[in-house]
This record gives sequence, structure tokens and C-alpha cells, in this order.
Amino acid sequence: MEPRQTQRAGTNQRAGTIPRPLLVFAIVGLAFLILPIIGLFWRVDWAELPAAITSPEAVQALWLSLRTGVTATIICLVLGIPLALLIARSRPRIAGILRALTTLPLVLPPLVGGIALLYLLGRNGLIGSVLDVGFGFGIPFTTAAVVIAQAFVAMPFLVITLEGSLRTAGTQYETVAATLGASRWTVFRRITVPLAMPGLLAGTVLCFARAIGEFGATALFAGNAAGVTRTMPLAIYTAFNGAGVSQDSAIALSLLLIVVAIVILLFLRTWRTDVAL
Amino acid sequence: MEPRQTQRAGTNQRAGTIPRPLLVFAIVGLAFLILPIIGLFWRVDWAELPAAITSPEAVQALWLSLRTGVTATIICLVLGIPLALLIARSRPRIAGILRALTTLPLVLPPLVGGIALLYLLGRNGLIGSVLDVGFGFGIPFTTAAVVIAQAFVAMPFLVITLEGSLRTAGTQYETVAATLGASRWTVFRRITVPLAMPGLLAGTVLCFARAIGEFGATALFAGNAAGVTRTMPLAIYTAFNGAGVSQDSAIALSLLLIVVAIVILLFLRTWRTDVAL
Amino acid sequence: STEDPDLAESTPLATGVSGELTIFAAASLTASFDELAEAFTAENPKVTVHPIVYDGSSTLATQLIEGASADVFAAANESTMADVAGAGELSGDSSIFVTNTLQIAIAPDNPEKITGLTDLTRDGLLVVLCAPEVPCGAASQELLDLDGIPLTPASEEQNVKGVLTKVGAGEADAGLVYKTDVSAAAGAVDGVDIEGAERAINNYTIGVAASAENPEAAQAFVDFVLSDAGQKLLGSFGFGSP
Amino acid sequence: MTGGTVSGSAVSGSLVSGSLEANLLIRRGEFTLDAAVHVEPGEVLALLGPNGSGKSTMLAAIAGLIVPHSGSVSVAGRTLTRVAPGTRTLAVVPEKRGVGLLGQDPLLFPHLDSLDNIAFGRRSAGVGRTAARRDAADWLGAVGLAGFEGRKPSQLSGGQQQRVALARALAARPDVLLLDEPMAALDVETAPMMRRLLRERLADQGIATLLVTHDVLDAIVLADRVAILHEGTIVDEGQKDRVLGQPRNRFAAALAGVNLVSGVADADGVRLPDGRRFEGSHPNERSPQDRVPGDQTQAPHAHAAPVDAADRGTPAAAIFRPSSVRLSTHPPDESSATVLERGSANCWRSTIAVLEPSSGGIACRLADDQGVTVELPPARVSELGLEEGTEVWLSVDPADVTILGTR
Amino acid sequence: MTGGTVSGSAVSGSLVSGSLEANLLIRRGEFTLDAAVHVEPGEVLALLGPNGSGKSTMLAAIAGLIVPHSGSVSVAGRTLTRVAPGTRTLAVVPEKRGVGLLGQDPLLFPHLDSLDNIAFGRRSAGVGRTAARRDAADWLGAVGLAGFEGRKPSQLSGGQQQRVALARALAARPDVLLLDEPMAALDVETAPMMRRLLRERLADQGIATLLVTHDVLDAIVLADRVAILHEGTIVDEGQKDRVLGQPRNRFAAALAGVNLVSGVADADGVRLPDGRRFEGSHPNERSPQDRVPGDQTQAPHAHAAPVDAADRGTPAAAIFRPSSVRLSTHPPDESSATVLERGSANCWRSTIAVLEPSSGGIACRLADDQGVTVELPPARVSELGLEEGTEVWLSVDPADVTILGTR
Ligand SMILES: Nc1ncnc2c1ncn2[C@@H]1O[C@H](COP(=O)(O)OP(=O)(O)OP(=O)(O)O)[C@@H](O)[C@H]1O
Ligand SMILES: Nc1ncnc2c1ncn2[C@@H]1O[C@H](COP(=O)(O)OP(=O)(O)OP(=O)(O)O)[C@@H](O)[C@H]1O
Ligand SMILES: [Mg+2]
Ligand SMILES: [Mg+2]
Repeated sequence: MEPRQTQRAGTNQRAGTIPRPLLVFAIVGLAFLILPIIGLFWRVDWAELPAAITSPEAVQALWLSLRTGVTATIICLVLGIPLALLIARSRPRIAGILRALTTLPLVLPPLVGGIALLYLLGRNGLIGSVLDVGFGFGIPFTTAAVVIAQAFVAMPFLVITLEGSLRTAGTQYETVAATLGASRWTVFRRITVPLAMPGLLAGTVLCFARAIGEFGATALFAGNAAGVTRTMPLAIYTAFNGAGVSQDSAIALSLLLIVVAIVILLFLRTWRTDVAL
Repeated sequence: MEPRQTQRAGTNQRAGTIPRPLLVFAIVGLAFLILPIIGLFWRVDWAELPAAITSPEAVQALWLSLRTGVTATIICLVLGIPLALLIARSRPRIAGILRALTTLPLVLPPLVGGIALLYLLGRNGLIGSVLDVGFGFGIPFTTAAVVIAQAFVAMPFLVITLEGSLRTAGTQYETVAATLGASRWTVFRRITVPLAMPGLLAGTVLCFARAIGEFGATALFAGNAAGVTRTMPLAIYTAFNGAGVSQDSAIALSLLLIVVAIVILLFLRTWRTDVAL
Repeated sequence: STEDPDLAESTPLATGVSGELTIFAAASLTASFDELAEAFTAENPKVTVHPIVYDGSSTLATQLIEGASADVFAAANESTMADVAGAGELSGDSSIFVTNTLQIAIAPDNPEKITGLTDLTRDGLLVVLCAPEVPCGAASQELLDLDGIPLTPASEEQNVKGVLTKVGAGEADAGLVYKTDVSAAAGAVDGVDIEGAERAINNYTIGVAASAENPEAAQAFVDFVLSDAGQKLLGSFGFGSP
Repeated sequence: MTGGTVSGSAVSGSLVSGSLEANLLIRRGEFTLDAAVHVEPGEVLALLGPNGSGKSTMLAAIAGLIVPHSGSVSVAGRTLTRVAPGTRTLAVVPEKRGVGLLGQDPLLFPHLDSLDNIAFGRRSAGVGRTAARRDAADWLGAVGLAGFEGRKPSQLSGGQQQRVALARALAARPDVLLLDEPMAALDVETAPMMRRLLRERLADQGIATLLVTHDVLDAIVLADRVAILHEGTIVDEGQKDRVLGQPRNRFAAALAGVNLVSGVADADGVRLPDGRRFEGSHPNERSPQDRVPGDQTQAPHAHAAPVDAADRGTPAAAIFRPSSVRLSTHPPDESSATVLERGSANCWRSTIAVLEPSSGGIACRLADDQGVTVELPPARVSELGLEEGTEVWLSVDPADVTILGTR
Repeated sequence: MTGGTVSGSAVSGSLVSGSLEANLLIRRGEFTLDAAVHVEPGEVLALLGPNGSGKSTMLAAIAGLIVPHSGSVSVAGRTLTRVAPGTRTLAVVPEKRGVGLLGQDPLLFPHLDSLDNIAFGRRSAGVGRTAARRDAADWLGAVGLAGFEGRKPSQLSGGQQQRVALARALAARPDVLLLDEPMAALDVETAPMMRRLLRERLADQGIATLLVTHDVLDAIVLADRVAILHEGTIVDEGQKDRVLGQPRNRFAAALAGVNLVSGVADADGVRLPDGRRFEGSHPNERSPQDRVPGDQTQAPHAHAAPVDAADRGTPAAAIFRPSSVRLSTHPPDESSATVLERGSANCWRSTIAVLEPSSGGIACRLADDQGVTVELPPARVSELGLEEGTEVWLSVDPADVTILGTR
């Protein structure tokens, strides 16, 4: 038997270009990621589920999560895309340092991240004290604090992912665009960003997912006030702490979060096929 | 005055190709990420610092963190690179679904991730019960559990980042390699991976950073036993809860973690310049 | 806030306080404080109690010190409250309002037939404790030391919840937790009383925050917690009176 | 040259090569390729055709990069691709085909230096690093780039990259080699050197080669046979001397640098749709020195299709060289009578559309239906005061015209 | 053609173009470029040279993509680059230079269709989407690709991509245009069409153009002047007729398709290092029909450097066409005496190194020091039974030889 490949006639795709043994690893990897989640579904108390996920508190927390998650993602895009570009276009030495600095918030346990944010923006913080004394307003324990905490923990993912893609895409098309008279801004908008789109979308996905999953920093920096700062993860935590050992409603809420996330990620996918090369 | 560019003679780099306004955003973004960490340094109790970070417990936790972090990263590489390749080379529709599935663990608050792992691998879990009955060993409360928890939360970062880079790099060089008679495995090893190296390194950095920063899932799934499962983040959290509100030793430990992470990330940078294109 | 005069008259204990009330309470008070708040508003209908913020005592204390505004703070121990007072965030004194004693949490029906602390050292038994840094861990250690029982736990959990989850999920065979936690677990775990548990009592403290925007209502709530009605209600959750 | 060395370090495979058969139907958007080729071991078939005629598409299908909608590819009797309605599609993966493809873009691996690029094929075949690199060094020398071993592709000029890519394709020792414009970026001194290298190696190793090129010299020097692809179909195929010497279509004529006007055969000439008539000799009547460029054989070819009486009314064409056309600015009756021996045949009026320098002097492209070009010495152009738009009378001696049936 | 339309929708800028001056010193690894060029508005300077001679490097420096180690670039008197020791480096960014560069690789933006690729330059200049796309559609028609508006680069053939890239470069209306092998992938029918388009548009818009090519026809058709770059230095420069008609170096001779052997001037000829002597006429003595191909001017050129008595001992070269060489398989004393009128000059012995088809018959490359090529009709080759290795005697009529001083 000759080795074969299956593919659609006339297309240029070489489907199944993955070495076969690697396919096994890929499937193990995927199973590793989704089996625990399937385990969650398996344990869920389906009778209680509808009540848990339609309770006003759950809906409120979900809505807050989505609002803050989207806002944080937008902030990350606005600040993170330029930062990624800066790193990708710096000399190797400088890029290495910038990359390491960008990655630091990742290393911090979220709790410490929350402390760090409090130290910076809290009433006695470096900047917070100025805001407090000068303008009489405080950031912690507001919805804004949730967004800041989410952006702080999620932005590194966007930056590092996008930077990898920008570096892989290279600068040759940017150079061509410049010789055609395109300003840096035009090059950025019409060449750099579209060509790095796969990486940008991957980064956005990671960033959004990390933002709506954020718990530790939010809990400390923003607090856990229903309707103001109690996002889904905090609601899940509260449910987990509150309901004894059964965790049923915590799991129900987690499933709600997962389902909403899937819908959003699949929507991003659709958008992606439209804009991708 | 003519607009200028500065660069080294004879090189092909167009330094500073970033539109100037974006540079402002990039700097704001960077400041946003590192100011909170500077805030931490600002608040640290320098007198107590040496004792806190040289205590046998701290050293033990750091060592455990590094060991488990590296092991988890290796597992993520072994399983994640093939998975990223699978996603990158799938048709758009399938890729979208796989990508969404891969991203799910990110959305779960780590706490719920820990519960999910318990449900799967715990003594009464889907797989854990088989292991327990069949082989008489349990995963929870072991160092293996720490590694599993870390790999579970960190792998999506590696996969999604690498996938973006693989997609950006395209398949044209792989095709050329195939026409030169290279087997899929050779193509993978000598073409695919080297060309996606920027993304692979970015993904590895994210993965490692996320692994050694992991707290929630570890605490729930692996527990907190000194020398076995108490990694730095758990030590930090314990210190935070223990020392009342001053948190000095928690911050000292965080700084230790940050410094070690910086060293490792800068080392990765050096390695990177060696292997990069 | 309702203006219904009938309702106001029908509550003899009404103190006449009004306005909004924000309460920070230790996580282990979750179910009990929800009921307390309900009973309190029934008596003080002009007071609107915001959903109570539950979290670890340390977390809440940090937030208070860093500028969170709350009216009442209920901590699961004395030292955290002392830290808050030390930072000037407490108005007046705090009071111990309940105590809590340890119990051995075991799987329902006690499959391992555990009857006391000494059983925990049995070979092959997986026991989890709270970390000695956190209040329940400190109490556990104290009790074990008093009895001279050399116990190596499989894990030192960050909080009571960790112990309960592990015992409830069957990962651990036993753990030391508060009596109130066992009763809140509603059948997922059973509790075995410890002889001489009262030697390591944990004191819960409550006080009015310095940043309180509604100190009158805050004080009224603290008074209510310390009142017979409040104590009775807390007792029904397994707490002991100080 | 290092031919001996390269063969010396040969490991295997070069002697098992066989003939290539391909028969393909491929649709890409509105474009359809429907063509068949056959190449013997050691033979070079030049595939010529306009941009977009499907040459690269054909190579891609043979290399297994795209699967045809129907058809088959086989090498030495081994079927590599077979797509037919009702049967299961067979498509051997590219790396198992023994078919090398050097594409239009050199696509050197950017992370490997020249030597590792060239050694890639051997190493993939399981040859050790040292041996493969030694072999690669020989190839690098053979393409004139000794000393460039350690250069990354980004440190090479365009032509140097092209040469490394050529070496890489040859060093992989395929049974069948597909070359897509391998000489495009090479300078005038290097191109002949590379042609010589290819001629030697392809013949030595008995490789069946399909060569796509836009440079007729590549075809003349390297090819045995030539196929002309036009809009996805092969419109002419045969020995290079016949196809280029007696072109049957405009494109082949343009390649050979001759004029071709087509119409239908009549008495002993061709009548064009616009009424013009051309008379001339048939290929087998002409003496060798009258041949149009590119026609180097001694004897007329079996493929040639001279028009005889039986062919009247069938499509036919007249072929003549741009330098054979006589041009004047006066109507023929005022000029010397010699041009018009046989009535108005081979004689017409037109205006000059474009005047431009050419390698043979000045080329006047006529505003003709069929775009005839006349080549004149520069002196004559200024003597006659020719400009774009000038009205001119043209004639061509029947002795300089070849009449051919076209399909 | 749509020339009128494109000019009609012109928005601005095409009339301000000026002359290009560049004087560059660039080091890249072991390679050093040290060259200066000057191009007038509306003029085309062809930059010819072997692979790796620094042509693309030069264009990159003029376009501002690399900063030279020293030197300057200016357009219409405006300094774009100035690097000199002790002064602050000035380097205007590429997008502010008004210098268009069409590189060796078309590099069409992969995410934009043909129309948006071509419209890119105009849109960058602030022209609205509709107007820019209308203009782009005209350009697409001008390069013969009407109907391909919506195609992504990946859906185009190599030659089609090249044409879109050419249209993109022209549509951006630069003041100075740098073209790096713009015709490389074009077929024989399209290339002349594109040359015509370029000739019209470049002259119309007064663009100073630097054209890099390996095809001498591009230089002949498009260029006014020609510069020969060799290992980073310009070894010859002048009117195309002079440079190609009286080549002063091997590379230019190869481009023009003639033999050039060099030595030192003596009495009235050239003595080669191996002792051979060549005699011939000086350029201003020759009659027009003796000119080597590519030499189309009427009068001899001021740039020509005929050797006279005063030049004895200076470097000089003999130039003759491959078809002018007479070849025999017997020593001259046994054959007709006409060849040896003046002793042993213009007469030598050699062996055949390579025999290969060429566009003019069969090319015999001699195992000569200076690689002379002889072109013979195929009939003569078989008549003489020539093979690689055959010993042959050669002669060339002094009337067919041009003697030139070389530098
Ligand atoms: N993906 C595609 N979708 C639609 N049409 C395509 C696609 N790819 C190629 N084509 C068309 O198929 C035709 C053949 O392309 P191909 O690349 O085979 O031409 P070619 O003969 O190699 O031309 P060239 O000499 O320019 O390289 C072209 O008209 C091209 O536009
Ligand atoms: N980054 C680099 N490092 C070292 N050498 C380089 C680098 N880039 C180019 N070169 C060398 O500089 C020389 C000039 O290259 P360039 O691309 O200008 O040549 P070119 O005249 O355009 O040749 P071609 O006709 O092949 O396109 C070449 O020998 C090349 O190998
Ligand atoms: Mg092609
Ligand atoms: Mg070049």
C-alpha cells in the first residue's frame, strides 16, 4: 500500500501534514485539557442546574463578567498591540528585557498581583493616594478596579502572543509598503495588523479568556460586592464557600461560564475566518 | 527638518518603524504592567527581607516551584506542540472548535479547575478511581499532582500562542521540504519548529510563567504540604494568611519569585537569540 | 427602605436606625450572617443591608486597611482584628461574639471508624489539617500538641474549605475543622466530637469600622449580633457563646 | 567542476529513475488545465507557454502538491496519483514520490545556511550530516558559489539564492525533476554555466526533467522536446527543432522570434481572414540556410505538416522572419517591380504602431490584425523617416516564407 | 491601452520629479559597494552586472532601506541620505522619499486583492478609495490583467504577480523608480508589451528610472544609458550603444553576445598574455554593417576609445562576433591561405570544451584562456565531425575585429 493523503481536488492544502506519532500526542494533550471539564459535567447536579444558573445573582455576575471582560480586553488591545509591536521591532537585547518585564505579572500569584495593585492604586498607594487626595476618588472596590485587575493579569498574554506572530511575519511587506509611500500609521493599519491577524486573534482569545476567568487579583483589589465587583469567578468562589461541601451551585455557575465562553470563542472563530488571509 | 531614521549603516533594519503615537500607548502599557510590581518593591520591608527569603521554607518552596514548573513546561511542550500543529493545520471550521476547546481551561477560575481535576483524578474520580483500585496509588497530595495542575492551567497558553505563529509562518517551506523527500517527521523537526521558534519561545515563556505562578488549582488538587506540594505561590499565600495584615514575608517571597523569574526569562532570551532566525 | 408604619410598629426591638449597611465577614460566617442580616432588617426595616462581603479574614482586613469602606467587620480570630485596630481602621473596641470548637470531619457513616484524635495517627490514614498559619490550623496544632499526638498531615490546607472539600470528595479520610463547618456541610461530611476540644477555642470578633458611613446602624448590627436573639441564631449554626 | 566527486559520494537511487507520465484535469477558479505529458528518463521536456497558461499548476500536480480533479501521474510505471470517478483516489504524498520541484520562487529555508539548504535533501534521505554536507559543498562549488557555505539566504543576492535553490533541487537526486524558470534571476555569464551543469547532470543521472521557462535559449540548449501550453491545453508538442523551427501558433512563433500569420490554405499559400494572401515554400522544399532561427536539424521532420492540394480550406499559417520583410514608404507601383511578381500575394499596406530598439536593429510593430513585426537597420529607419503612424507598404519574398498547416 | 485614462485620473505629483544622484559606500560582510550613479528626469539608466555585484544593494540604499557607510543620495536637489564622517547622519525615511522600489521578489501584499495591491500607493498618498481603485483598475488593464481585480496574490500565476507588482510600483507615481528585474517572470509576448508600457509611462511622467536587468533586450529597448557594475564598482558607463556596441569588459561583451579577449595594445592590435595577437579596425574606421549586435548608432561615439600609437602598452581588447570566427580541423598551412595574411595574428589553436545548441546554430566554447565562443551552422558541425575535445584551428578576419582601449 502506498502512503496516501486525502484532500480536496485542486486545492493547495496538504492536509494531515502532521507526523502520525505527533497526532497521538496532540490527542492526549487535548484530552488532558478537556477531560477534567467533562468530569465537571459528569458530576453536575442536573436537577439543580436550571435554578442555579438562572438566579438573579448568577445572571448579574455573568453580565458583570462579560462587561468587565470585554472592557479589559479592549484596554489590553489598545495598550498591548503597540507594546507588542515595540518589543517585536526592538533589537534582540532590548526586546529580551521588555519581554521579561511584560511577563512578570504572569509569575505573580494573582493574590500578590492584587496586593501590588492595592499598593499602587489603593488609598495609600503610590498613585492612589494622589488620586484620593487630589480628586477625592478611589479606584479599589469599584467596577473600574475589576477591569484594571483583569487587564493587568490578561495583557501579558496578548502582548507575548502577538509579539511572536509579529516577529514571525517579519518586516518585508512593511518595507514594500514604505517604498510605496505609506506612512508608518498606514503601514501599521493596513499591513502589520492584518498580517499578524492569526496571532492577534489568538492573543485576544487568550486575553479575554484570562480576563473573564480572573479571580485572585480581583478578589483582593476590587473586593466581592454583588453587582459591583462580584464577577462570575467571585460568584463561583462565594458559592463554593457558602454551600457547604456539595459545590453544586459553584459547578453549575462554572458550567454557565464555560458555555458562554465557548459561544464567544466560536463567534471569534467565525469572525476569524472572515478576516484571515 | 526632514523626518529621519537612525540605524546602523549597512543593516537592513528599519528601527523605530512604530508610528509615534503608538509608542505612547506602548509605554503606558508597559508602565501599567510594571508599576504595580515597582509598588511592591516600594512597600517591601528591606530589613526583614533577607531572613524571609533565605529561610529554609522559602528555599524549599522555590526549589519545588522550579522543579515542578520546569516539569510542567516540558509536559506542555511534549503535548502542546503537537496539539498546536494539529489546530494550525486543520480546516478553519475544525480549527475553531479545537481552539475553543483548548481555551476552556483558561476560562475556569483555577479553583474550579482544581475541583475538575479532583473529579477526574481524585480517589473517586473517573480515572483516579481506576488508578486507585488497579494500581493502589493516588495522585492528589503528591508532587505529581502539582505538576498536573500546573500543566493543566499553563498548556493552553503554549498551544494558542504557538498555533498563531505556526499559522503565520504558513506551509510553503514545509511543502518545499516535502518535495526534497523529507518525511513528515523531518519536516516537523527541521522546518516547522525552527520557523515557528519565535512563537514557540513566546509560548514557552508564557507557559512557564503561568506554571510557576499557579496557585488555585494546585491548592485544591494537590494540597499544601511543605516540600511535597507547597510551591512558592502556596507559600506566599500561607504567609499572607499567617502573618496577619502586614504581609511582609508574603511580599518578600513574591519578590524572590519575581527575581528568579526574571533571571530565567532573561536566560531564555539569550538562548533565543542563539536559535532565532 | 420601606416607609410602612405598620411594619415599623410591629417590631418592638426597632432602634430607629436607617440607611445602608455594608458588612465584611469571614468566609466561615457565610450562611449564618445571611440569616442574621435578614433578622436584623426584619427588626430595622429602614436599614438596607448590602449583600454581605465574605472572604478570608486576612483578605478583608487588607482591603479595609487599603481603603475599602465597610461599616461592620466580623473576623474569624482576634489577631486579624488587632491588625485592623492597629492600623486605625476600627472605631471603638471589638468584641468576641462567638466561639468555635474543632471537630473531626469524616466521610458520612464513618467508614474508617474514627472516634478520636488518636485514631488519626493510624497507618494508611490520610489526614488533612489547616495550615498552622491560619486560625483553624493553629487551633488544630494546639490541640494535637496538648494531647501529644504526633500527626503528619497529608496536606496543610489554606482554609477550612480545603479540608472539607478533600474529606467530602473522599481524597482524605479525616480532617480537623470547626464544628460549624461540619454542620454547614449538610451531610456531605460527618463530625466526630473531640474530647477536650474546648481547650483550643477560636474566638470570632466583631467591630465597627473606622470608615463606617453609617456608624449608628453598624453599632446596631453589632448589638444585634451580641443580643440574645443573635446569639441564639448563631448557636443554631453550631457556634458557641463566648 | 565537481561532477566526479558528486557522483562519487552518491549513495543510491540515481539509476532507478524512469519515465514520467502525467495526464491531468485541474480546475482552479475559472481556469482549467487539461493536459498530458510524457518524459523519458534522461530526457528534458521544455514546457513553454504564456503567463497563466497552467505550467506551474501542472508541476504542482505532478509533485503531488495538488490533487487533480481527474487524471493520473506515474513514474517508471509506479502510479503516484490516480483520480477517476468511481474509484478511490490514490495520491502518494510528495515526499514519497521521488519527484523534485524547484518552484518559481527559490524559497530557501531562511534558518539554514547555504550548505544546510543544499544538504537538506540528502539528510532527509538518511545520509549522515558529514557526508551530506560534503556533497553539498561540491554542489555549491558546481553552481559557482564556493566560499558561500555559511551564508544565510538573507545574506545572498537574488541570483545567488536561485543558484543555491538549483543546487538544492539537484542534490536531492530525484527520479523526476520539475524546474520552474530555474534561470530567471541568473546573469548572462552564469546562465550558460548553469545550463551546462544541468545538461551534464540530468543526462548523467537519467533524470526525466520537465523544464518550464520563458527563455527560448533554455529550451534550445537543454530540451529534447518542447510542449507549448496555452490556456490549459497543449497546443503543440514535438522535437524542439520542429516546434520552434516550424511554429504552429503565435506563441511559439514569438518564442522563435518569427512572424506567424494564420488563415486557411489555398492553391499554394495561405489566405488570411482580411483577404491578404501569402505564398511560400513548404518546409521540405527549403534549403537549410533559409531556416528560421532555432531550426537546426538537417532533415525535415516527421512532425512537419506541409500543405498540399488536399489540405485546401484547412487552417494554415505563413511564417517569416522580421528581417525578411521589405518595407517602403511608397506604394509598390512606384517602387521596384520585383516585389510583386505574383500579383498582390505577400504584399500589403499597413501603418507603424510602435517603433522600438531591438537586438537586431529597430523593430517596427505594424498596426496589423496579426501584429507583424519588421526589423530594420537603424540607418534605414532614419533614411525613410519612419515614425509611429507612418503609412508603409510591405512585402516578403516567397522564398523567405514557410507555409504550414496548423492542426 | 488605458494610458489616457490613467493620466486622466492623475491627482498630482508626476511633474515635480527631478534627477537622481547617488554616491554610495556600503559594506556587507566581505562585500563592498562603492559606486555612484546619476539619472536625469525621464531618463532610464540600466544597471547591469553579474549576480552578487551589488545592484540590489544599491537600489536598497537609494530607497532608504539601508543606510550607507558613507555617501549621499539626492533627488531633484533634495538630499535624502547623507552620511559623512564628522557630520550628523541624515536619512529620510523611505515613505518620504518619493522613491519607488520594485524588488526582485514581487512581494504582493498577501491579504489584499490585485486591485487593492495596486491602489495601495495612491491610498497611502491620501487619495480616496473609489478614485484609487478606479486608477488601479486602469493599471490592471494596462498590464493586461483586466478581469483579475478580485484575485488574491496566491490565486495568480508567477508572471501575473510580477505584472501586478509592476502596476503597483507605477501606480504609486514615484519621482524616482527603481526596478529590480521587473521582466524576469514574463512570457515572450507579455515582456514586449510591458517594455512598451514602461517606455511610455516613464517618459510621460518624467520619472528618473534605474533599471536592473539580466536581459540585454530590456536595456536596449528601455535604457538611455547603461552602467556595468562588477564586484561593487562601476566598470563602465555610457550611452547604451557605446557600452554594448563596444564593450570594454567580459561581462558587457557577454551581454552583447560577442567575444572579448584582453591584453595590451601594440602596433595596431592587442597582444594577449598567452602570446596571441589580434589585429583589427578601430571603431571609427568600421562600416556600419560590421557592427556587433546592439550597436545601432550612426556615428561612432565620443565615449569610444580607439587605440593609437600613443596607447602602446596600455590595456586593450579585441572584440569579435562568435559567428565571425572561422574554424577548421586542420592546421592553417594545409588549408586556404587567406586566413593568414599577416603572419600569425588573429589565428590560434585550441580544443573544443563544450558544444551546445544556441539560438544561432551550435555554439562551440573553446578551452581557451579567455573562453572564446564560436558559432557554427549545425550542418558544418557534423560535416567537420566536431566533438568536445576535438583540436581545432581558428582564425578571424581583421575586418571583423574591433580593437578598443579598456580603461
Ligand atoms: N487558487 C487559484 N484560484 C483561481 N485561479 C488560480 C489559482 N491559482 C492559479 N490560478 C490561475 O490559474 C492559471 C494558471 O496558473 P499557473 O501558475 O499554473 O500559470 P503559469 O503557467 O505557471 O504562469 P507563469 O508563467 O506566470 O508562472 C492562472 O491564470 C492563474 O491565475
Ligand atoms: N546581509 C549580508 N551579509 C553579507 N553579504 C551580503 C548580505 N547581503 C548581501 N550580501 C552580498 O552582497 C553582494 C551584493 O548583493 P546584491 O543583492 O546587491 O547583488 P545583486 O547585484 O543584486 O545580484 P543579483 O543579480 O543576484 O540579484 C552579494 O555578494 C551578496 O552575497
Ligand atoms: Mg508559473
Ligand atoms: Mg539583486
